[in-house]
Amino acid sequence: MQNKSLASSEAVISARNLGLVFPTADGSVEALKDVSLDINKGDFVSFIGPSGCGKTTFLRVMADLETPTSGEITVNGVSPEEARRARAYGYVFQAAGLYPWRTIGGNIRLPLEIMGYSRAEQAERVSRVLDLVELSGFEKKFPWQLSGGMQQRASIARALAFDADILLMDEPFGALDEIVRDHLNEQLLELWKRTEKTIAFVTHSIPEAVYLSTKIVVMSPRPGRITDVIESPLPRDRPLDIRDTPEFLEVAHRVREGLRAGHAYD
Amino acid sequence: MQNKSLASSEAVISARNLGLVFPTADGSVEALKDVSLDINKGDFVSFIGPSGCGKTTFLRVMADLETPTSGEITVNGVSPEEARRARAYGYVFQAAGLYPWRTIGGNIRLPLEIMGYSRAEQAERVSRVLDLVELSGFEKKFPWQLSGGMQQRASIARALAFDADILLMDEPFGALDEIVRDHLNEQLLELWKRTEKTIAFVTHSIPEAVYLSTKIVVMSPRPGRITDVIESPLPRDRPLDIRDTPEFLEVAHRVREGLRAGHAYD
Amino acid sequence: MKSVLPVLTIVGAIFAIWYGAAVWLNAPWAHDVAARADRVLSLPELVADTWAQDKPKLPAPHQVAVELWDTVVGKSITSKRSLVYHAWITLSASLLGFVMGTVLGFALALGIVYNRVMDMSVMPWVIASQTIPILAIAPMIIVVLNAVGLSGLLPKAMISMYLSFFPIVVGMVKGLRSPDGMQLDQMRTWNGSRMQEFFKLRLPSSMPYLFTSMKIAMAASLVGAIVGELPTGAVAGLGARLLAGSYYGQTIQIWSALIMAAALAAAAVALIGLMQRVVLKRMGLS
Amino acid sequence: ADDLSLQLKWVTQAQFAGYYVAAEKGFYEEEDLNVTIKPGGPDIAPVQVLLGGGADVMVDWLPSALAAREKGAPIVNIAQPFAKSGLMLTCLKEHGITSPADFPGHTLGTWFFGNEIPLFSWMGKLGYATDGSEGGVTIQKINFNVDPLLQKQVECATTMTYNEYWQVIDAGLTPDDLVVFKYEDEGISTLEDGLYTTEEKLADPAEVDKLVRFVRASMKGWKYAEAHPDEAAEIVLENDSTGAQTEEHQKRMMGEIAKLTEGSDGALDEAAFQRSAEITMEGGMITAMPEGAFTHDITDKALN
Amino acid sequence: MIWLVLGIAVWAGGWALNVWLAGRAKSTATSLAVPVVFGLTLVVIWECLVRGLEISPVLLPPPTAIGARFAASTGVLWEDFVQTVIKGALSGYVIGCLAALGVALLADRFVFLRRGLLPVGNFVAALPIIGLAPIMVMWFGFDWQSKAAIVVVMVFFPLLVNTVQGLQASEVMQRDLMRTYAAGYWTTLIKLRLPAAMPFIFNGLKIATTLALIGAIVAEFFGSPIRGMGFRISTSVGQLALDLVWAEILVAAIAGSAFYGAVALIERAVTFWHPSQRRRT
Ligand SMILES: Nc1ncnc2c1ncn2[C@@H]1O[C@H](COP(=O)(O)OP(=O)(O)OP(=O)(O)O)[C@@H](O)[C@H]1O
Ligand SMILES: Nc1ncnc2c1ncn2[C@@H]1O[C@H](COP(=O)(O)OP(=O)(O)OP(=O)(O)O)[C@@H](O)[C@H]1O
Ligand SMILES: Cc1ncc(C[n+]2csc(CCO)c2C)c(N)n1
Ligand SMILES: [Mg+2]
Ligand SMILES: [Mg+2]
Repeated sequence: MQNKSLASSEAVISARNLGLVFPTADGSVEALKDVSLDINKGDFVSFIGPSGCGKTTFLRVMADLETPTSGEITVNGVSPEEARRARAYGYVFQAAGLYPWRTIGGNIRLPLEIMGYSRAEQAERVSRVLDLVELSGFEKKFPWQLSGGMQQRASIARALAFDADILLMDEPFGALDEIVRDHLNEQLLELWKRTEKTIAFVTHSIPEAVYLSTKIVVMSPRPGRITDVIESPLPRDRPLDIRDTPEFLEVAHRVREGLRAGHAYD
Repeated sequence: MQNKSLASSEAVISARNLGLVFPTADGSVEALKDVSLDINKGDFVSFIGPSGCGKTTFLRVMADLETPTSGEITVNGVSPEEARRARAYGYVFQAAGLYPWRTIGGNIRLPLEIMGYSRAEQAERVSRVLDLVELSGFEKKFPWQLSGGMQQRASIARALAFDADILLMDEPFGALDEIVRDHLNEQLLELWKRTEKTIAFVTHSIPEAVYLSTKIVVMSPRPGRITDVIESPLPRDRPLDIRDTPEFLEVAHRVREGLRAGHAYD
Repeated sequence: MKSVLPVLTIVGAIFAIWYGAAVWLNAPWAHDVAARADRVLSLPELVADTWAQDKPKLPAPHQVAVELWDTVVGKSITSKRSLVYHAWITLSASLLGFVMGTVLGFALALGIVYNRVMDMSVMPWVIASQTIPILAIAPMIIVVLNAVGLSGLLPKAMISMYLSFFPIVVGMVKGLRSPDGMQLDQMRTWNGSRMQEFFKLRLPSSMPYLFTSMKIAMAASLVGAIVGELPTGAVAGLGARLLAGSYYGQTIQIWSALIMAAALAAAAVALIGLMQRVVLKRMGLS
Repeated sequence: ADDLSLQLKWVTQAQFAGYYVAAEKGFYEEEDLNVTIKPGGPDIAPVQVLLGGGADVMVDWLPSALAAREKGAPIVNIAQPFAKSGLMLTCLKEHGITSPADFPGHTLGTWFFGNEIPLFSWMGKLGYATDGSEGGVTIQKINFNVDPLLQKQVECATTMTYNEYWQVIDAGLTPDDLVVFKYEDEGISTLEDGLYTTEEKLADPAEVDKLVRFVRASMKGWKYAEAHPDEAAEIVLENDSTGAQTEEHQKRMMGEIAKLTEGSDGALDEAAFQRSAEITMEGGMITAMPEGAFTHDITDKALN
Repeated sequence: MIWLVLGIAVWAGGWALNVWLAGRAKSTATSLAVPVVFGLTLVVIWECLVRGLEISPVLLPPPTAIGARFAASTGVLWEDFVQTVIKGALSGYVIGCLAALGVALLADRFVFLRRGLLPVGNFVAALPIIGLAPIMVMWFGFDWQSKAAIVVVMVFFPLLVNTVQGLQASEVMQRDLMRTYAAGYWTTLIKLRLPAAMPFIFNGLKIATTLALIGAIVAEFFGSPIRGMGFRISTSVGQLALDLVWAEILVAAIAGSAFYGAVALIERAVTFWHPSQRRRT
């Protein structure tokens, strides 16, 4: 109750003192500790932090795939579970996770089938997103006939095929080369601007985080917690060459410092 | 025979007019076409190219995991199969591919057991490589209890644990943040200098490719072929800040141009 | 077709062993008969005798083959002396039972995977049900079903069902639970209904388990039908042939019924294997 | 016509020729009956079928019927077409058994279907232990065939005069190779193949009438079979749906069966009943002498 | 009538109790209590039906009678248990499972054998036991050896099929890894393919537990010394001592469930990594 009032009125996702402990055979792991964060409608939030700091876990908590052991979280003012039931999420997993018995087209069609889109609509959307991720022509192939990057793109396409208000993307562009990555970054920004989606985005690339985000969340491990939240001063319209501006470099520098602080060496 | 003479006398891996066609239900895919390349002993060769251009396939051919449909390839003067039987390779797969029934420690120990290292030696090496990839303390965890990046690091550790002359690494650092990545880049360079291994390395990061390699191979897709081979002018000793030198930036530029040429857009 | 030579080799080896065993097992009888007639058998005589006894301990392959030929090809298939007639009676009951068992097993597996109460309570009793020696309660089942007016094919099929649903339950519970965490999580993020989760994820992932279980269930089902034929009064079917053969010590008849039963089971299992290959291939899984 | 079904104690063979003959020759039809004959087998307890409503009349042996009655099954003997017992113990002469005095140290195989009871009481009378101890015999359960005897897993085996004995002969042994002990001769015989129904049916006059007609027609069938053994055997063969029986065996069996039914008009001999019940009790299968386990009602009416 | 109503009431009550129990946090106590409640409900319904419909005890005795007989005959039941389960079923199970694993491995190792042995093996294993039982008794004698032989044949097929399927269950990348180590056949087998096959193998092992028990009991119907569960069941049916028959069945059910449970426990320990064992909370 008390927390609600703290949250901005526009908050789509609002976490208060979240904690999550995994019990394992040899002692428990504190994956999240005391995490508080507000994500507003239309925000593009990047999460960055050393491997194992709890980024994936946090995204999973938002999507109601993991239950926090302490603290509170609301999505659109309701619990993550209710939001999930309202099909508020598109989720791109860290591993592609395509169903091996479905073709690429079939995999992308899957959520559409589940959400009851018409056949024509399904076909239309599948071909649109395949085009977006440059996989036209691979619709009939099976996942194991695709390269690693192609599988990852298929999995992005799958999450973009339907209209979720909130996009949760876990290192979606990790296995892509710079050129495709730039291209998809642009496409994603465009989609975001056009549809006003709220996006939570995990990445390891500092330039990518800075280029895409309105807000950058830096995390550090053991226990996983938020060490810095940086509001980006960059305008919403971002040509690729904004990456050479001093503002950009300054933000990037701040992120790098935050990241470095979370590491043991140096 | 005739090809042999063409290859440099030091050539560890020598490919001549390699081609590989995957037959699939809806037409065949030409994953490699007319690929010729020499890799000399002690080379650090990076492969870079758009997703789906055949990098993984080429690495797999070198490791005798895939049989070319045309052309020839020799490794250490013999066929890849013989080289494989002689345990010439350490291979880091694009996906971590840990065995779920073994702990992290057990997974790293696996090749050591197979190759008949003594128990003491096994333990010593496991703890050394775990340290190298900063996973000490996770030895007793099971793969599904680790984050994506941690799994990837475990798989790198597994390939580094034994002494193979040739290291084949398929996007080993894709899921790691910049700091860990820089750290592992340094470590890998050091290992390479110390042991004189020959390394074939797939990456999507241009700076990484330039920073690490003595030779950068740029590939382009459909059909997968080599479009450029860049010999690095950088010295073998490379501090991290070499990345700000003009030579470095120039090589990076050339790579980026080569990469761009292989893409449809722009 | 590549398997013709290997199969022939193995079959050849089995026949060689078989003929040898026939000599070995039937020799005491041959010696007895000879001794009563105050004769001593030479080796060729012994071999000839052991391969041609009327009621041998182990009939020689050719004796079984001749019997099979006589009863399969040599009789009109509507005749009670035709093995085809009896095989069909058994096969029809076991096919029906197999279908019923597969459906029941599937339904139970569904319940166990989706219903917590069933998961915790049913499995131990399903297991217990399988430890009941069917031969002991088959007569009671037949009697009860008879009393409520069911006779003929159905009671036998029920026993087949009883034996065949179990492998399906065990395999399908495992199969339906085999999708990994991420695959299930995806379904959750799309808020797929249970039906959708089932048809689009759990069912496809369970296919390798399903076919393996079905093969075992088919074999079990045939056993069930044969068992079911004993207490229906040994009227007809391969079970009745086995029984009658055993009462009159007609080992050749027993063996030919056995071979027939095995051939039926093997054919049915092979058919399922074929289905498996086709389906898994279409699913891109093989 | 009235429907009536008969549950046999064993598979279709000449042992039940009378019923098949009655059906085939139209004797049942003459009595306005439509009779269904259900073959049995080792896994069929006719009592269960009778009580479960699957049959109206059953063929059973007296010891097992008495045991069932004591266990709470209200069954009653209504007719006894078999006057004598066909049970005997057959031994191979080569084992050196010529009289009961030679039994000790040998293995006797018997069916455990109630058939072991007379054997146990016989051994009791002879004073032999049956647990294989010194000076006693070993009793081994065997199945309904003669393989264990032929293969020398047992030295003596239970056989029926009309069936298993001839299987031994068919196997190539001659009567000279064998020593037989007929239960009739040893004074341990019990009544076989009687007809039984439930008390409930006997309380219903309409049912009684049906039963009377059934017994009358069945006895007519039996007498016809006795007179025309070969024809009866043919009829049995036609009714064997397993297609496994042989003509030679069935004809011979019919001949032997005729010797057992000979002299019975269907009416139960009370003295034989008494003796059988006593032997059953000695064997421990029942604990008290039965009451009301038979009725002359049906045969009295049928034979008039 | 009263009995029938009571039966329905007990059924409803038992189910409600179980729903409540299952809804509570999972603990050893609840996971034991739920099946027990379920079973007790079944037993009470049975009793009510037998009494309510006045079913003759020679058709189906009430559980109370079975219980009384069980308590009165523990000596006989134990003797039979040792003869059938320990001597017959267990030894046959072990031999049969080892044989099936062996043949599966042979078939896996040698393509020639796979092509030749598997079809023939399937054929032989499809021989119905009831037919084999008399033959085994003829060959191996009346005692437990012939029972063990039947059990061997019975458990063979399910385990063979499952093992062959399981040995193909490893993933391509997992196998490729072994190739890069130039691991030989046996190393790959022990380090990769057998572990990956374990979920399937245990499937077969579990199904085989109940088959072993049935096989041993049924085989005794076809000849046995005068002890053993199958012997007792078949002779007691002949004597219409159905309470003893059901007491033996009860022993079989308990033994079978314990056997299955033991294998399932081992399975849990061995295949803890498989998604079906790593249950979500
Ligand atoms: N199922 C689990 N059981 C036990 N521990 C777990 C489990 N899942 C995650 N963890 C632990 O929780 C911590 C956070 O994991 P998480 O996957 O959130 O990291 P991450 O930030 O996404 O890392 P990466 O960048 O490598 O993907 C890790 O230390 C991991 O070992
Ligand atoms: N088993 C297969 N069957 C059919 N086609 C395949 C198979 N494996 C790879 N391909 C095809 O071969 C081409 C090259 O694949 P490869 O995995 O070598 O690409 P890559 O360069 O490693 O890409 P990435 O950077 O995305 O990993 C792709 O078009 C892919 O679809
Ligand atoms: C109590 C008792 N009832 C029926 C039979 C079965 N039976 C009747 S005749 C015969 C010999 C085979 O023709 C057999 C087995 C039996 N043995 N004991
Ligand atoms: Mg992660
Ligand atoms: Mg690749």
